Amino acid sequence: MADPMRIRAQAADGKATVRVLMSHEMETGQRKDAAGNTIPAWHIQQVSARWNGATVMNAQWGPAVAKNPYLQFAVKGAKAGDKISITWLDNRGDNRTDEAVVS
Amino acid sequence: MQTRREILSGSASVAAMLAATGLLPRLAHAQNVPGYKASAFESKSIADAMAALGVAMPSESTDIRVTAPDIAENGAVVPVGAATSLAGVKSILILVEKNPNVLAAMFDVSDAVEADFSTRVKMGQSSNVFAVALMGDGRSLFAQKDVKVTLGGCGG
Amino acid sequence: MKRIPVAGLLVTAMACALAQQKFGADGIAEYRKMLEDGNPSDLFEARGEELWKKKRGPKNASLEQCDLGKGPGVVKGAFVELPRYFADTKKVQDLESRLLTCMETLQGFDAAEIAKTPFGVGEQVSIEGLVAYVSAESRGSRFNLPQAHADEQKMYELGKRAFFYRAGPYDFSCASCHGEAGKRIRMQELPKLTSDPGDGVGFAAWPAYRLSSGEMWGMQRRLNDCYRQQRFPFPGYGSDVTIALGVYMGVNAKGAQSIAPAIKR
Amino acid sequence: MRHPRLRRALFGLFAVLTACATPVTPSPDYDALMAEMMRASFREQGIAKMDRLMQDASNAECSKSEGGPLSDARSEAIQTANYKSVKMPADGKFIGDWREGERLAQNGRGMTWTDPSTATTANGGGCYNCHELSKAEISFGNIGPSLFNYGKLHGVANPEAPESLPIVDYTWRKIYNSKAFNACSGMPRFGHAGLLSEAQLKHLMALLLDPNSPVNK
Repeated sequence: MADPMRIRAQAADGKATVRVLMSHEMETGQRKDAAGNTIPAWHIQQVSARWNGATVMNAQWGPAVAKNPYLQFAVKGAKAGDKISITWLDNRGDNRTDEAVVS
Repeated sequence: MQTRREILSGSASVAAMLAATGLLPRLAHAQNVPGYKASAFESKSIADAMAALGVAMPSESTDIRVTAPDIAENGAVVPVGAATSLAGVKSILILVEKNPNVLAAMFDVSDAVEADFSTRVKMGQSSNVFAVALMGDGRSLFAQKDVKVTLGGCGG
Repeated sequence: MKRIPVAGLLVTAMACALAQQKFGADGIAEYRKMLEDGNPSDLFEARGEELWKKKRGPKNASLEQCDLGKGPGVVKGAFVELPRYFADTKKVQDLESRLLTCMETLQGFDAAEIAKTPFGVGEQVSIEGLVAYVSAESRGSRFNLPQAHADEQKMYELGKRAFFYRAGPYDFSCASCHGEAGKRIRMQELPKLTSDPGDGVGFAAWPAYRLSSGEMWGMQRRLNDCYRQQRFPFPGYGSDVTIALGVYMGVNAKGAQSIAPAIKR
Repeated sequence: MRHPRLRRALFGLFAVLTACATPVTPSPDYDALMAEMMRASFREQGIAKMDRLMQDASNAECSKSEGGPLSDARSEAIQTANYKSVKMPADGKFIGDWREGERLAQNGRGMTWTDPSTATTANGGGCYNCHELSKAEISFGNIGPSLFNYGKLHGVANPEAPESLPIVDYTWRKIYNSKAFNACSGMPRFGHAGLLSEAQLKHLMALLLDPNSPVNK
């Protein structure tokens, strides 16, 4: 199973800035291995964010997002103590959900 | 006594058998997430990507902001941000013109989040990076920035 | 607001770019600044902490009783005193070679087998996490390698010789790139390692997350790739030459503040 | 004390006396320890064989001096030996294609244990790693001096002309064997070490000396 994400969510000026690091290879499908065979694409395709359980953002990613992806966005009105959870799904059917409390 | 290699090849054939009978819980091969806009992400040009998303070619606008470094020390990781303060944004896109597939990321915006996203993309070579905002009224607007990818290290 | 055909985009962008762009070192500094927040080494630290505390290996034990030089189980501050002499192994050891000792004695792993394993494979992946975790527990501390033991002094002297040892088809030594201040390969600054290069520079900036490969590199892997680019033969993992260089660079960096695990090109 | 010989003798005596007076802690034989450490620490991998650890006079003496200068006599001897090793081009022509030269200057590959072959065709010159050359390439190193306008600054209008011969001759030798002019030069000996072929060296010559090369624009 994939490693946990690192999520930081900090409230200031009426919003919470969320910074997420995900552990993922993000293999492009453009590279070849030592034997010359194409390494199949393996990457996160969908990322969603929930604020206290309600979905507030949906993203779709191609393989051009860098390995061990970083994402930053801001949730309007979120305050200290609120819960932000992030879910990703990849093209191998793997997925991961982690949660952080806004500080 | 079984060697490690025999055990491995044994388990591999078991896996192959399970796969053949459809008993593997998870497919080993790639399969798109439901709803994934594969044709947009496979587009080779900005025009193709816009067509695949069914939106108009974007117009340049000072209301859109794209943030990226002038020089990327390493094309494997290039920080890129896309934002707008305009109301009525549906989606924010990040595109790299000279990548094999131009569309890197697409963020659907709700009222609860700012139309302001930062991530990091791979760039195969120096290229324009585009931030595109798809508006609720059907307009699409862009800002662009040229990013030079340098060769670093010893090249060995 | 004007509508621009796709072909025109490039031309306008180039014209703007030429007028505004920061070339050279300024541009690189800007790029690095943008990456400071959100160093993926966080992911490796978390994985390493879990590996440190998890019961693993043939003996199903954790590493929590591992002695990194400040007593069994003491992780805080241990990294900035390595490499150092260990009485139980009668050897000067760096972080990676000491971790191998603990993985063998406490967990029952075969240290020699792990040392032979290629980087990025099997238990070497565990070590990527462990070096991130252990070094992070000394983040902000200053290097202060012990030099009281005769073997520590001997390793310093040998490390110095190894540092200046020129050979191979390119006639390179470590000093070819790291003997003078203010030098670069391409745009990459090269810290001078014969004296303290300063806080968070050189020895004080490893282990580090490598953007090129998306992996965590400890000093063993850093030195291995230095020797590759020096066009030398292959240095063994945890071999004396790598430890001696660690002692030489570490003692020279006395007082430098560690920022490890850092982020590097 | 005016007599150096006497001073040396007394110092020697003093050293013997102190050695006898204090418990003997022999200083380690670092030369032997170093040789053993290098032998035991490395192994061959791919094209990188153990004989790469062997040192010639330049490498041995410049390692020992730890970046400091050698004596004039030793510098002279090493430079002379390296100067003699230089082979001039068989056909007497020095200038190849600067475009090929630029490609070689950009290419920093070759001779590592991850490279498949030691053939010169597998190697670059890696010039930009250490030198500025053309203005178009902003990613260049500074371990070596800037070579921008190298030919122009040396007044080379036509590298094939007889009046250009002194600088052409020097440049060829410098690239072929940098230790011919500086015993402890940090630059690889591209011809002497078999890193680049005669044809490749000519391309680098063109990059530096051809008036049409971006280096001289």
